[in-house]
Amino acid sequence: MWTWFYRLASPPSVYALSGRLAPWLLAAAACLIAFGLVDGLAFAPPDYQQGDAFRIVYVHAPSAWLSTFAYMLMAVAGAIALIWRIKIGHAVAAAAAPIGASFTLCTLLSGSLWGKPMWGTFWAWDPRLTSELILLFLYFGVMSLRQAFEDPARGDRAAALLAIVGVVNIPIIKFSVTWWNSLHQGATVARFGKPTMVASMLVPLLVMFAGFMLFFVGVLCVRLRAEVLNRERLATWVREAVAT
Amino acid sequence: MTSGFLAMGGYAGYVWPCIGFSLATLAWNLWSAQRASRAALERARRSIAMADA
Amino acid sequence: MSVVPVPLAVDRVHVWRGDRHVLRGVGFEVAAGEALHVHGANGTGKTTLLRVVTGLMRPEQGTVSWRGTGIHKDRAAYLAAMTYASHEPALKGELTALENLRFAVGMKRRVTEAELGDALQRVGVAACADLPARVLSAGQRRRVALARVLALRAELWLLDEPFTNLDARGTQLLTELIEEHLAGGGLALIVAHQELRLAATLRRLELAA
Amino acid sequence: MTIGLSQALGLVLRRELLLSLRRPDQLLQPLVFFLIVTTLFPLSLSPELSLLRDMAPGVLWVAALLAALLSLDGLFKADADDGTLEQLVLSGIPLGLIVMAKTLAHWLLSGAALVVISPLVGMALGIPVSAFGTMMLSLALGTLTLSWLGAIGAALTVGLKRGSMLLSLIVLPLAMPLLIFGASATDRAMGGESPAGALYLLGALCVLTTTLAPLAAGAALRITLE
Repeated sequence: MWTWFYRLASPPSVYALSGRLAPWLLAAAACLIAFGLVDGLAFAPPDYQQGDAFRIVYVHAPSAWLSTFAYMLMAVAGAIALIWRIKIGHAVAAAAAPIGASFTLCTLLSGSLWGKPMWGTFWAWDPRLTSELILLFLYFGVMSLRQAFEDPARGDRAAALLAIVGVVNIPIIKFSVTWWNSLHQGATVARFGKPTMVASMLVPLLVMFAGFMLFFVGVLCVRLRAEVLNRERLATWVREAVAT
Repeated sequence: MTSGFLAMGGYAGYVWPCIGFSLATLAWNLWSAQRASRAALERARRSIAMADA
Repeated sequence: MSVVPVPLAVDRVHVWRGDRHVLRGVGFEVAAGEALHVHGANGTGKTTLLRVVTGLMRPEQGTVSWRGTGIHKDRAAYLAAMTYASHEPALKGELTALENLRFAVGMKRRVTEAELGDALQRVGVAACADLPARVLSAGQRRRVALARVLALRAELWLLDEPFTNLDARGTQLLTELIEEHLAGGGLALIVAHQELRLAATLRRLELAA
Repeated sequence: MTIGLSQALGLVLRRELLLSLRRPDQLLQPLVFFLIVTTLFPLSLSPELSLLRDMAPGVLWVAALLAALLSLDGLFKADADDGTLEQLVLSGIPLGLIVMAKTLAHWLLSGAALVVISPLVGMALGIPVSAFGTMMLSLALGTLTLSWLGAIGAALTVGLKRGSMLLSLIVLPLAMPLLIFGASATDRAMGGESPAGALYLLGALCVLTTTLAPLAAGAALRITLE
């Protein structure tokens, strides 16, 4: 059974596969996101409490979810590469990091914009935004550690280990920030949790989640090709792949 | 109808920039992934050329 | 008659450093009482090969085995049987020669003060046993490193440029120590750019550029 | 390796303590740094003790964290530079044990020292004597937890030229939970409330890092020593 998996995970087949998949994934993502945006912004009813400001959720929630999902994927891919020495894992981890970091930044921006009408300021150390900010620091740490080594193979392994340590700490950070927030601010700040979602609100959100997810995998495939090439430059299969 | 839609119930100043940021993030990801894969192809060709020389 | 596996066997080891294919399928065997002299120009991978044999570095391809089993499979057995003297003598400047020896040898096996004293005596640095390592000359530091190799009584010696900084008497002393070690059934893998004259079976391995 | 695990731990611990005690000037540096950083706050905020008292737990903890973190940078660097780290790794003593011994020795001489002089800083920042007990206990747990996290960071950045900045970038985000719990424990003790909750959480973090960090740092050393 394992040989099937090893053949799939071999760099040339991953390079070819991701090349074929990327355009379809990105096209599907574009349709879903277009539909989700139009439906969410124009047709879904406003929230009874926050009015139309609530529509920010259609971009904020999917990117917040992607920011954490990308880190998890990076840690798991790194762990697989470290433990079973499957080199492609490092390429996946190196490809996922910048995408995850960009969505973390997007979550921070859209989150603070969403909070402005409620808090009166862009940044009010809201527990979820603070955890997202720390997640951005974690991304930055992993990416700069990977670059810091001359030998790329060692940089990959060091970054993989740091990602694993980071992923163990993410729930701890989330818990401690929430605990810290409830300690000082108590319940005074209106928590903008998930407002009650009627069906017509929920559909565009799910569509946006699917769209963002497909987009993420699509971009990951494109970046993966670059990372695989960087790591396999001298392998024989690269000759034909590059010649076309 | 469109002016109401654009006004976003008075929150236009917050909703539209958010949409802008998100689309910018998507665009940046596409652009930088493309750039990275082009650069990788270039570097691969160069090191193969060097290996052959 | 079961064939007793050769103690040290290195089989088709490949190592890349970034783009450079540093070790291209290196393979050899070292039997008891034998020494292998690895030489070659700078940058041909002599030290890399040694680090692979010590197990500090894992090659992309190829295996290193000790008495038939991979060194990474039974790491404890291999580490107990080998000692590695790196290019720079591994001494802490703040500690005296004797203290350096006590910790370095004590980490691997139970050793008495007398044995440490004998080892320092044998390499001719007994006089500066209580001097901090930072005040010793390069030659004296090299001799303290040799004392560690001696006191560990390991079967396999992995020496990286052991003759550097040694004067004529020092070179003579080291040659004798290696010959005694081989006569006692030990093995040695010596990286050195100068010529070795040993009264024991000495094979050579040239690492091409 | 024919010597037992406990002897190995004892041997490496003795070696580290002996090495550090041979250079007492280096032991003073984190303490002086702690005092200097603490002095910056009254200068920048206000000399009024009543005002400083509100910020005191945060100031004390941030200064202690930075002092401990800076001294962690050299945890493996000195041994890596002179080649003794390789000998330690090749001695057959499990890497996790080597990390544990070195980190404990380092904590005893830096973290614990910070705890000992923390009353001095506490008084300077207007922390009531009644809170000193909790402050020192939380600092002890916090600096030990930080030492474990710092050991992972130091092991990951040991071979790098400009590794110390990267070490802080890697370790500080991971140290934020312990800062939260530590500072709030001290803050509560100052306010007369029971700091038990925060101390328990801090203790839990300490136990978690004590068990996991040696494994992670050992694996990191094997990677960077290649």
